[in-house]
Amino acid sequence: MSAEAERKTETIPEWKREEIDDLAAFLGRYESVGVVDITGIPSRQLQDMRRELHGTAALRVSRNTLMERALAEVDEGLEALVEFVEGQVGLIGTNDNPFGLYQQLEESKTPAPISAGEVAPNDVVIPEGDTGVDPGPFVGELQTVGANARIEGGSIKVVEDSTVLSAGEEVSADLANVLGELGIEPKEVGLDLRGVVSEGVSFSPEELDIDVEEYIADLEAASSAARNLSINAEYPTARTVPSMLAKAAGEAKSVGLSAAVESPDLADDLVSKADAQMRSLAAAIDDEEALPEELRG
Amino acid sequence: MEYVYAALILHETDEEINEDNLTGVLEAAGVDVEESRVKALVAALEDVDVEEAIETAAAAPAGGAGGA
Amino acid sequence: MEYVYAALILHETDEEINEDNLTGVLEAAGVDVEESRVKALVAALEDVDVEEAIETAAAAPAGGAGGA
Amino acid sequence: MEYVYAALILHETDEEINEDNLTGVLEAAGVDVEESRVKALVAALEDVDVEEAIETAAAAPAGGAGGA
Amino acid sequence: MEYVYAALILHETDEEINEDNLTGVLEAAGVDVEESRVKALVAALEDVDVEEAIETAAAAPAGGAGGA
Amino acid sequence: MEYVYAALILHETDEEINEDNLTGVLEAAGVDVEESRVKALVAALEDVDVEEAIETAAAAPAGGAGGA
Amino acid sequence: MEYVYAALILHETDEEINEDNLTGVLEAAGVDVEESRVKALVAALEDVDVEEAIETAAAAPAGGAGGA
Repeated sequence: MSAEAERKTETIPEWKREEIDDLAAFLGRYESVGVVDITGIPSRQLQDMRRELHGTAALRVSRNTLMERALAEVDEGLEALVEFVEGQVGLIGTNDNPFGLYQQLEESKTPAPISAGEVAPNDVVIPEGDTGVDPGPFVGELQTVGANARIEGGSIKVVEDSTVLSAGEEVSADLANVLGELGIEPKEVGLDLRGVVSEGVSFSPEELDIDVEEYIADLEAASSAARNLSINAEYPTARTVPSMLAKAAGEAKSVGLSAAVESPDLADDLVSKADAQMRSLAAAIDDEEALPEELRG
Repeated sequence: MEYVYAALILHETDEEINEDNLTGVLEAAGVDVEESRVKALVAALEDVDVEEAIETAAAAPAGGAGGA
Repeated sequence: MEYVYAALILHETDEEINEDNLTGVLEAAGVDVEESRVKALVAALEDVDVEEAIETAAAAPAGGAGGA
Repeated sequence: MEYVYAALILHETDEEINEDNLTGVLEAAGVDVEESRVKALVAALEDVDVEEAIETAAAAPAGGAGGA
Repeated sequence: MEYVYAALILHETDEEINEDNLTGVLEAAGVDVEESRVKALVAALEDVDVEEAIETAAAAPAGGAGGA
Repeated sequence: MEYVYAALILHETDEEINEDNLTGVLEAAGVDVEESRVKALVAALEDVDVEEAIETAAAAPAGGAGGA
Repeated sequence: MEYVYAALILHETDEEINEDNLTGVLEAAGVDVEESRVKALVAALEDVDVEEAIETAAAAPAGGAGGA
């Protein structure tokens, strides 16, 4: 008997049973359900976030074991989310589209300072520029943590963007000091979606992070491709036939002008062309005596 | 491109750009006319202002028209 | 243009661009498919390197080239 | 890119660009449809003016179709 | 311009651009053909590389380009 | 193009652009004049305001006519 | 201007651009020819590549003249 099955058969206290049922009912109310990381968010801030989500999504926090149970009990593929229940997490549900939820959560994230001993969630960069700090020992501190800094024009300057810590590395006390002094807040605090199941389909955060601009670029590329194919293969469509007509007309004009075809439709252009050629030839003549007054430079 | 040229001839002479007329012009030029292409062209032209399309071409720089 | 898009889907998925496949795709999109247009498209694409034709920039659109 | 072409077919035929319709078109083209991509496409296009994108592309000196 | 278009159709179909052929195409389009214009056209095209002239047009930003 | 040049010489000297005058100028230049082209040119210029056509040309970025 | 056009006609017909020929063309057009200007033009053109000068003009947007 597997450990999981074993757990299911054990007798559960009444309050746990009720909590699981409650969680399951919560999960059942939404088309899209996700697991969010709430690590390091103070409870008051969590309350604010709940309020901001009101109307679009709901957040429910409980013991991890109970959340796992509820996810496994509700059908609809939610068991795929069990693997994300680890650390400080909550369940989030929405009936709006999950892509919008992801975007909303990302936008609501706020920067926060990082303390010594914490693990950097992403690369920590000290940007190029004037620190505004007077010359002093701070330049040494900057150099110690790996920033390319020097004294210039009466203050300490960082000469180039300097990556002082890579994602996943631990922040040292020195670095925490330097970042604090510079006011750099490398953390993004907020609800961090780990995974979503929407109507039975699982999405990773990467899949939820859709770039609308990219889709527009794809639409444009696809419609260009179709235009090109239509015109190059000479298969007319309502969208491309005007271009094909213009192209054909342009070809006829080009042939007509280069052959100097005496057509009423080309007469204007032929006269213009002759005039332009005459002027061009006149411009190539150095001796003004050879030209009538109108054509003298 | 001969199908498009044929449509333009009909347009210039104020004849209707329909299957019969296109086929007639093309056959007179010795083209082995494909009915489906004629149909497709007529369908594509249904809501198109031919004159406007041509004028765009006329407005454009006259094809470099080189040659003597 | 939907006929051309249908051809491009088939091209992308390495399916043959023939009458049956085109008709299938178009019907799935709710198009009231005209056989002649399908035939014309297949004929037009017969001698064309689709990949190359896609990439070769065609003429810019004529002015008010609206149309559906 | 076949997902985008499918969306464009639906746009041309004035059908709604929704999951069912996209899936239908793609399956008809023999595509092994990924539901998550369909959902993402529908969500992404929700606020996009497809017609505008088409016109932008048409106005630009159509370079080769990039994209995936 | 119908005379030039007629010449271009003949060029596309590899038929000789002579008086008889031009007259045939134009008459099929319902044109009341002027013999002198046909003769003049044939004479004018005699020394011109039609293919090259067509390609010159293609090289220029056909259509779309703002007018003068 | 010599036929057009001849017409413009006549225009410059305020002589009538008719068949006789054109033929005269061209023959003086050793051209083996084709009557049909002369006729066609006279007809083509009938409704053209030569002066206006020239001014339009002059107004436009003058034919690349840069310095010598 | 008529002197320059006369030179262009001669160039076009592969006749030598000399005093006699120019005078002949101009007189045929009814011009009261000034010998000194003819001389000056012939001398000036001696160092000019007429073909090249003409092509410069042709390459530029042909006179903005619209109207089909």
